[in-house]
Amino acid sequence: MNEKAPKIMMEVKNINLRFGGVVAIQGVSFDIHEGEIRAIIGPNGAGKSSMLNVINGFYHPQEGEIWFDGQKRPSMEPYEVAKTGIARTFQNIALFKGMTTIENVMTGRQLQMNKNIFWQMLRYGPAIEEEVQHRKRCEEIIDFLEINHIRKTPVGSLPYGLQKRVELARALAMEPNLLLLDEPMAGMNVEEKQDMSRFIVEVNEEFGTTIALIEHDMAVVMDLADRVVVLDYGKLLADGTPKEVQSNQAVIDAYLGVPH
Amino acid sequence: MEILHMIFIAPFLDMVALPDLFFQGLWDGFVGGTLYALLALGFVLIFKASGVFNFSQPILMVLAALALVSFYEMGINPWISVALVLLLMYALAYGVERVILRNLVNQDGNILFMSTIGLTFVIIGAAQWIFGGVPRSMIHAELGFPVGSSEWPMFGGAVYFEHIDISAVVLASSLIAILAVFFSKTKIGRGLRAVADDHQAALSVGISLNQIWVIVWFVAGIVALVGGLFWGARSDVSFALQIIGLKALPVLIIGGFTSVPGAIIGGLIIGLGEKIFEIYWGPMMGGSVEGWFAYVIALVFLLFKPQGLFGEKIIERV
Amino acid sequence: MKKHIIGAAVALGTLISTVSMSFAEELLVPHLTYRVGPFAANGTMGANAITDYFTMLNERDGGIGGLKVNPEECETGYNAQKGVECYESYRGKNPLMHIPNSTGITLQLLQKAPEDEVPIFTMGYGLSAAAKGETFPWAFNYPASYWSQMTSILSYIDSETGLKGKKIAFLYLDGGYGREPLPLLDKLEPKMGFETVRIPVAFADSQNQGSQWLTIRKEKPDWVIMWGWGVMNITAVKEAAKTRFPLDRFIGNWWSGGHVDVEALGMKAKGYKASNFTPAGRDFPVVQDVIKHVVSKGLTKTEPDMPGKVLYNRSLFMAVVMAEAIIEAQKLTGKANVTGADVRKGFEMIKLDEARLKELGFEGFTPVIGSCADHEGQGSIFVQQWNGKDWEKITDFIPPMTDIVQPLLTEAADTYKSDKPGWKTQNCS
Amino acid sequence: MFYKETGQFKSRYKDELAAFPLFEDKIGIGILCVLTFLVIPMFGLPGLNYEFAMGAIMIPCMVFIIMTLGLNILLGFAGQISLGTGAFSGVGAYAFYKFITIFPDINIIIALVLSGLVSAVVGVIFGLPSLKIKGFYLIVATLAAQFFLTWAFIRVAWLYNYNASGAIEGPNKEMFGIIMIGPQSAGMTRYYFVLVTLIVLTWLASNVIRGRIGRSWMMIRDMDIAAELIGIRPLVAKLSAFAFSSFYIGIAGALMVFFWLGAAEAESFDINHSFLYLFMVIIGGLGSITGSYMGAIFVWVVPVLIKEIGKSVFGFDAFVMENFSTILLGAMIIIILILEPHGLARLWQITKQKLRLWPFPY
Repeated sequence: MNEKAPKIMMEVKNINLRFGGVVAIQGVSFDIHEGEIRAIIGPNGAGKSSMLNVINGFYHPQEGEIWFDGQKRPSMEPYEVAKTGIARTFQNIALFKGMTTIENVMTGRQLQMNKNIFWQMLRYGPAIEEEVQHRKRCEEIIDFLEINHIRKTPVGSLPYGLQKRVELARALAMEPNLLLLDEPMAGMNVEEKQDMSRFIVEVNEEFGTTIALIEHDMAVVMDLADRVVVLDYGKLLADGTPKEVQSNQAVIDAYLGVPH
Repeated sequence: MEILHMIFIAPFLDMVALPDLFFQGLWDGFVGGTLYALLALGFVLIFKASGVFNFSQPILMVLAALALVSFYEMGINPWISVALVLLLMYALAYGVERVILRNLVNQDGNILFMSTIGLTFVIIGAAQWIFGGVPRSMIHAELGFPVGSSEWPMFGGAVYFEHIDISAVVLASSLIAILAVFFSKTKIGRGLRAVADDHQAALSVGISLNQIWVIVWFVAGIVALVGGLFWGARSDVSFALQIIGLKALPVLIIGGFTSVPGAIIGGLIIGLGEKIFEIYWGPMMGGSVEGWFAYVIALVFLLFKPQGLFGEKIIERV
Repeated sequence: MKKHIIGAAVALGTLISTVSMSFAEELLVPHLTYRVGPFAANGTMGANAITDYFTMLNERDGGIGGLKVNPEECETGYNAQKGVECYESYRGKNPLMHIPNSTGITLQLLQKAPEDEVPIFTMGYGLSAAAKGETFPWAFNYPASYWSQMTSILSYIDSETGLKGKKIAFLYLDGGYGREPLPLLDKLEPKMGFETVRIPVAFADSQNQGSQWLTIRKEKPDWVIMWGWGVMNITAVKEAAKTRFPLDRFIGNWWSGGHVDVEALGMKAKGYKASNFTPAGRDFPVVQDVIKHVVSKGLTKTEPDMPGKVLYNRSLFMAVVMAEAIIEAQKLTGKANVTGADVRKGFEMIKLDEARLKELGFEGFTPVIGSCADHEGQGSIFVQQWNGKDWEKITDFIPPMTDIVQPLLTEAADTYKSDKPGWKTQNCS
Repeated sequence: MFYKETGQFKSRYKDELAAFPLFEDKIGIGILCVLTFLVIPMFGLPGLNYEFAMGAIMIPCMVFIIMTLGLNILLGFAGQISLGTGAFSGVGAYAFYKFITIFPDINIIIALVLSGLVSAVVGVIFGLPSLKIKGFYLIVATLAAQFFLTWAFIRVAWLYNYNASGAIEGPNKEMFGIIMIGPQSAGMTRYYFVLVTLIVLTWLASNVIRGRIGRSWMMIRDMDIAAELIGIRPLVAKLSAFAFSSFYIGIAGALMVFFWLGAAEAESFDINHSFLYLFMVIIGGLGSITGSYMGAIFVWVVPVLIKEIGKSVFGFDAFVMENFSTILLGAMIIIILILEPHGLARLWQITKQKLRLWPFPY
């Protein structure tokens, strides 16, 4: 970590999110520093995924503010948020099942492509050059994540671990400033987890991408994360370095299931 | 100015000038609306229990009516014919479950929907082959339903009530009530609702998914029979009834897709609305607006209130 | 797998051989039928009658001029697009004429026929303007066009209640057929001083006419004239009874006056009227011949009680006009194996007067006299009324208002060809 | 070993992104071109009367392929279901009719493109609800289009120039000195025009599908939420699919009436046609261009063959064969959806796989 005071990339302030009468998130605030790996943990139903959805613009909280790059962000639709350089993966894999690996990764480049329908129809000149240029970038990412061998396989038929990796590739193809990973290692065996951890660290270090991740495996979180946020029943329980959080009594209670 | 008058004033003047006609229109629309509501309920049942948007509901109605008449024409006692049609509907429900639903479980909604279009065509071909395509008269009189009509003088004119229409309203409303109770109060009904929410939960109620599907399709078959009986009595039994039955779709959109009261209210809105619109506004547009009125109203709902009057707001998860 | 391939090959082989076999010497008279679809009941009866008549000729007389007639059917389901497909499928097979059996299909074939030199015969339907032989050399609508029929009906109304100042509801099937008389009504309204309310019934709504009849109740017309077909007719009569409209003021055209349209209603339909030019009944010698040579021999799908019904007799009449055209063509060319172009001339020479009709066993049907310029024959109609059990003829033949209709037909024919560069006409003077 | 991918290496991405990267495919396309441009116009189809083969098989098949391509873009690629295809094709046909009658000197190709655009606009209007709703809710919106538009085709007499017949009829019209449409046009002229249109439209569609816009449709189809989180605007993606699809369908409608039927009234665009086109897409294969070809040909040709064979070999009458075809089509839909949702196109792929391994079974 740099000695200088870290630059705050994103800050959520006092977020409240309700669905009808159900309260999903209640007064949660935390920040994400540029270049760090930030973990969000908590028991099932703690509101972790909802939090990512709020950051994504998929849910609109009833109260609270989101600050991004030093500015207060207006209420945005998901596609607008994507344009600001936020990418994510999903807890239940959300790949485009009818498409191959390379096509899925190419979808991550959509925002950077802009040739209009007439060039697209002709697929000639600028359109094909654009296509080739982005294709190159995608092939690099595919090489980086070591999924060459499945480039042309429809993703629907891939094993779970590989699908997760393709999803990461797709998110990376967006070349995001902030990458949100929702349980990137859920359901993986030890070997796959190791691979995935390696990729996450490499992405963070090589590309300098800021990462926020939700994870259940404590060992992984403690190894990877620079700082950890703990949520429980939609409320902020703790925030700090892995060590601090680990020794926090409230966190221990929550995980052991002590009644509130 | 002229045109504004035609649209906003003249029709109402007409209504006031001939109140008996207006009431006749309301009554006719009400009868139609009740039957739409019943059919819409058939859709709702299947949709709730199996997530299938059952496009074949209207053709089931045609099949039931056609089979009923044909059995009778073979010289079978009318009530035994009814029993035979119910048997046929059960067999069909069983077959649909076996051949289609079981094999398409967990498939995308579009796929399921399209498979019911396929089913529709199989039924059209088979029914036409076996029973013939000739329009036939319904056998409601033979089944003991009252024929004839009553006249209620009012406002210097009269409103005519066909007795078969009165029977239709009574029977259809009772069936709607029974289904509503069945749905909310009985074990099977609760099972059905559980299926809609969660397939696992349904299993814990102790009913297999497959059984539930057979039951709902059979219930939809009964609905089809009642609908077919009265539509057949109002007009005649032929394949054109399919288009009438299809109007249950816009009814669903208006009422909200999963709601029983929605289906009822939606049915009445469409039934009354299209009659009044056709009588008072139809002529200035060249007539025959009944064919699309229901759909255009549904379109407006889709644009501004897509969950319908009573539907639940959908919360999406990722 | 192999089995399937062989099977397919065999099937294809048979197909090829049957297609190439059709060059045998016979008179190919295709007619488009609709044994399926919403109008199947009527279509089946008509298809059977045409086939029966030619089968009867083949059985009784050995065909026409020594050649067997092949009345081949092509199924359309009353669908215009399928009709065009059927038409296309007879190309190169030397069909002597085309019988579209649907106004919608006729309208689409009218342009094709002159190029292919095959006459189109539409008895009692089709485009009214086709009556003008100079503009439409290849189309015939004997014995009268829809427009002629409409004026006959109007003069009947005039004789009953007077026409001036009356309000007439025109209830019609919303298709090429039902809309056909609308331009005529536009012209006649001011000319004859009556008012019409036009009420269309969509195909899909044929059986659901509640609203239409409420509109009629609202408008309170003096008469209702109906251009209906199939199940629309019976529904309309039923609804009329329901709304207490006096049935003797409700008059259908000749396609709304079949037995199927009222039989099921029985006494409820008593009083309903319709125009007709082909009387019902089994006593006509020709009907007896068909029963004797075809129906009782089991050479047909016709059920024994069908002959004698209005629509059955109508299609028999259709067939006899077709046969006459072929006979005239044979006389003209002196050979038996005529072509479509010959038969076209045959149609123009048709002379089915009362004597000839009697000879053929059709006494009491509307005479059909054709000419180069007149392709409709300007035949008369009579009005029949349902007495609860059967149709009763209640008038003599009522001729059309020739002086009014003919100029309008000429005008319509001119309009038709005006936007069709290169349209082929003929000179009859 | 007839068909092999191995050994054909691409050294440039551009080559790999070509429409037919494989040499064998190129040969196949070449053969098809020779067949359709030379052999069939000269000899017709084997065993069939020449006129029949051209007028009742070839031209309609090609028109329906364009129609199927259009619907497949919407349903197969963008996942938006529509039962209004028939009506949208009608919009194209009526628009074309108005263009060539209002501007008698207009070039046919321009009129065709314009009518496609009119259809696209109407498609977008009725596609608007797709922004708020999904899946089968959209069925009702498209049914509204279907019923309302076919009603308008009858009621708005301006559309058919107040014709007595209520039908739109193709007048004789020339392009570059050749009569292209109307009763006096030669079947051969119309055949080549439709063929070239088909090839151009197929090429354009395959380009769009493989590019940015095509991917955005598939993203919406496969997982709309994820697509949105990647930056796809649902508004743009869905409506562009509606527009593009309706553009094709509109052109197909105009071709259907003026290059095949010669005239048409509203019933040529009724809901049964919408079903027919839907069946072509499903049977051919959702989301496949090859499938669109196969589906359209299959659904059009098989009933014709069945009818001919049924009549001539077994002596069944039209009633039986018609019903049999209906049942068969319906059953095909169900079977295909259960066994192979990607239709004939996938079967063809499997066959190609087999050919690749042939003569070795594994």
